[in-house]
Amino acid sequence: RLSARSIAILGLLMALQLVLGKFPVFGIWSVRVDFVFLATFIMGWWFGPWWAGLAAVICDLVNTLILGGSGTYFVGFTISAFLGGVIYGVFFYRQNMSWWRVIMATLIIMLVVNVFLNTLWLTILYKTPFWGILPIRILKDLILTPIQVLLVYWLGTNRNMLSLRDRL
Amino acid sequence: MDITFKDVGYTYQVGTPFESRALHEINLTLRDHAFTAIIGHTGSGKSTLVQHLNALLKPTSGTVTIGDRVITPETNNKNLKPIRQKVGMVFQFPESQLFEETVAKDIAFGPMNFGVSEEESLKRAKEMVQLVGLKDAVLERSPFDLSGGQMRRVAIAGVLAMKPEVLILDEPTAGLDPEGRRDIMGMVQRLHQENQLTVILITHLMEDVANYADQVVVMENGGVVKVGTPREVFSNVQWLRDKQLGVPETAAFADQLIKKGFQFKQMPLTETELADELLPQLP
Amino acid sequence: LLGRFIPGDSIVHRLDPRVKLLMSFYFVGIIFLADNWQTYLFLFLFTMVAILLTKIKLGFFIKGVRPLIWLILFTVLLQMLFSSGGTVYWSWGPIVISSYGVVNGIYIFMRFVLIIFMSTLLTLTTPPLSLADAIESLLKPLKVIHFPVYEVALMLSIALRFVPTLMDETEKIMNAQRARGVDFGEGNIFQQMRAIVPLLIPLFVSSFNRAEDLATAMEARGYQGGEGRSKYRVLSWQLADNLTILAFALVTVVLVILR
Amino acid sequence: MAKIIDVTNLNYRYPQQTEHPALKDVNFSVDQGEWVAIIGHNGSGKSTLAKSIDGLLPIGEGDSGTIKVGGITLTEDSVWDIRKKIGMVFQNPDNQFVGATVEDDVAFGLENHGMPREEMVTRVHEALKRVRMLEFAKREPARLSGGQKQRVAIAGVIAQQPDIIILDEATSMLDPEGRVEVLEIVRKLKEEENMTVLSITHDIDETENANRIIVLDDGQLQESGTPEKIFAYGNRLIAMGLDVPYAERLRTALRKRGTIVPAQYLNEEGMVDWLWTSHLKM
Repeated sequence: RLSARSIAILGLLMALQLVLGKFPVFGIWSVRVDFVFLATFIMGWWFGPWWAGLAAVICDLVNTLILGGSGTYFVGFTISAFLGGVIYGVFFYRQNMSWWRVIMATLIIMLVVNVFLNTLWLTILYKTPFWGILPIRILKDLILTPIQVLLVYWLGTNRNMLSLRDRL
Repeated sequence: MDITFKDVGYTYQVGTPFESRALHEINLTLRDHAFTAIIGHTGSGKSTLVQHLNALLKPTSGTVTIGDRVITPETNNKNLKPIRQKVGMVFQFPESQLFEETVAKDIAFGPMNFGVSEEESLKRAKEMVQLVGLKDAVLERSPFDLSGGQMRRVAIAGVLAMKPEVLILDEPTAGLDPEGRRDIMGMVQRLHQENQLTVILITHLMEDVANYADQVVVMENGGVVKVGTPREVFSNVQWLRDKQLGVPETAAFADQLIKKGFQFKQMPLTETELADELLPQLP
Repeated sequence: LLGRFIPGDSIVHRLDPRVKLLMSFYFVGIIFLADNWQTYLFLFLFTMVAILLTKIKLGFFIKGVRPLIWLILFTVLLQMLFSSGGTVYWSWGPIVISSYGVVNGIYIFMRFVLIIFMSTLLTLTTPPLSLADAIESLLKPLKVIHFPVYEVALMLSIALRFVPTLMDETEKIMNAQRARGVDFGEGNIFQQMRAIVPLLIPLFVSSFNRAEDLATAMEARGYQGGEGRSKYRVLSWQLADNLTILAFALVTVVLVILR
Repeated sequence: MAKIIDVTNLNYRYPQQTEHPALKDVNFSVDQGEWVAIIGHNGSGKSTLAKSIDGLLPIGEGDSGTIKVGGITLTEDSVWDIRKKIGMVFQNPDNQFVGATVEDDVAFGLENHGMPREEMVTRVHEALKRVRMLEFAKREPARLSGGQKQRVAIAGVIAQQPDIIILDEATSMLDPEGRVEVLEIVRKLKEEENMTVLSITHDIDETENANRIIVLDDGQLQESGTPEKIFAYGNRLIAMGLDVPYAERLRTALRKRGTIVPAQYLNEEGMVDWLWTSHLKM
């Protein structure tokens, strides 16, 4: 069972995840970079795959159903969100931070979740041609991957973030 | 460096259903080397006003002149940075802006953003830590390991390290204990007197206004309703009460004495002034 | 403040949020049944009636399409250019514009628009909190498999409650760092990445501190887990909710007939 | 009178800071219906003391002492019963607001106790009326001022009908108006409900309402006495984490100028009267 403290921390991290989705602090070319993945990463790192996955699911629900984010609710994207949380949890919960872990986790999420699954969901939902948007997705993720790797590694080794984790 | 407001108006979220007017027809001059206090209720526009002083906000009408820079609604967002170096801003609860791994790096962050070398910035960090009354030993500690009052000082040091000419403080003592309040205000006064800093202070504490300021700006509903010396503004106790602004303790006390038949040549603002005036009226 | 809810007193506003939530899911399901112009026209009319009942201007619904407009145009274009069949109007190498392609393009467009309109209808007519309640209520059966429904619901409500607070905080920290010479969203990619460090760390630290305070306050007020808690907010299922379900059932039947 | 809070030989250390105890051998008690103010500079252990009375701190080795609330000794088993007797209001108005709206927040504590809904509805209504926040019942916290949020927190306390209310620097982040509103409500609660009040504060107005002031320094109880006795310390009050009351400041200023002033502390009214009568003698 989860303590009041863990519930509160997860709740606040979820709020932060939603807020980070609303502040696209920077973009390159036309690829918008937001920092939602960083909140998911922190939840996976601190609370493990199960809770991070669950929290990501709730955030997806809130984002599409309540905040009216992009388009409609579709269970496929919820599965994607769940997997994102789980993968970060599996790679970082009670593990030492290392470059290869960060690169592996980021690549798996990029390839499996973002490139393959999310394209598949679009195809199912809107009959968007799978092979038509795949190249665009791959291109976009090629740009994003190094940025995500750098940011995750940086956050995961930041002294202040480490001392927050120690307070858990 | 004088800062002048001419017919300044500011509206949040122009052109949306949430449009709301925060400032209107502000005409005001903040003189070089003055210590100005801005008072008014929560929501009277004080914070919006001061964000114009370092061009964090641009007026939606009128002009703000900061030294030799003129800011109009059309001013380009680029090249505003030099203004922010000259006009340092300490936000309310500034400790929430700390982020670096050590105090020294956090203080050096501001100057480095303005092109000061790392070496020079770290040297400034060392100076500033002393200036705000902390020990050298904190420099290598994480700012998050410090007490609330110490964090506040580090944050202020981070702004001072940019060597601004004007220092804006938005309720710098909020939430501190009396000793912490006294230390911070003492420090601000020293900076004003010894380092010739122009100080602009937003506060709810009328005592601080009476003790330190030489000009008071009273705001209400987004407009300036009165500008004057503390004595001019605080002399009319009834007016302050009507505006629910709070009356400095000395003025309130003197007001009670006046009703009992005491007479004062001018409205006393501190207990020492009051005591001096009372002396001849007592046996 | 949060979400896109537009207060109102229409029959749609008054429906139980659970019904609205379930039916908007269900609608995505039955749209798969549409495969000819009769079915699409029927669904279009049905959606328009639903929108009319909300008493909210159509413009708000059209705004919901905006964020997806590029995906829509791209998809529609691909459909039009690469599906062959029927009369060929124009061709150039593998690119063919055929009557089949044009019709398909229109169907895909309709599909997008209808799905977006229906989910927009949900967010426009239901306050965020009611939706949170609905999510909690619909998750309840999962308690059988020891799913932590209460905990998740509490997290959700805390998250919603703190979004505006953290938005303000983000704004405030950005301003404070701007005053210290940070330019957000300017310069090359590395400069932009560097600029977010002084924003993210304070946000995480403050969220953590807030959470600790909040947990203390929760415990001081007797929070000891989901067991034995009662609920202040209640949802009530009414006749109109049953009728809504009936209406969707009828739509399904009509669609099957029209196919 | 019955002791409603009784603390004996309390020692406490925070788990992370084992070398320095937060509380050392603290002994004190509060009577039913009494208002006790605890003062001390930041880091003196005031908040630790308040939280330990409500069982909100993790207990480790070397922590010792007994805390009795309403005759019940605080243990791991009794902590939830004790928390029912105590309502706490904390410093940061934002961080203790659990509910998504005002009424939800007031109901939060009641929900925790599994109270039937009908009863909750009446209690929430009554509590909001007491703090004059009824018209804000459906509001979200983001649209409230700090003072209003603290009033909602007090409504949450009232709804639970505890015997004791603990204010843990509850007014320190408020503007003057908010502070006045909050104090007014607490004062009424004490008068009308005979509620016991324990307030941790730096605020002179808050201590003026107290029957007794306790001074903590470095985790130890330094002093305990009526406000009149404590206020007479003059400038030493600053080091105790309290402002000097105005009348006391004036008394000091006059004494320095050679005026013969009354030997004991006078409140403002007393000071005006004394000045006036001396003035008449001239």
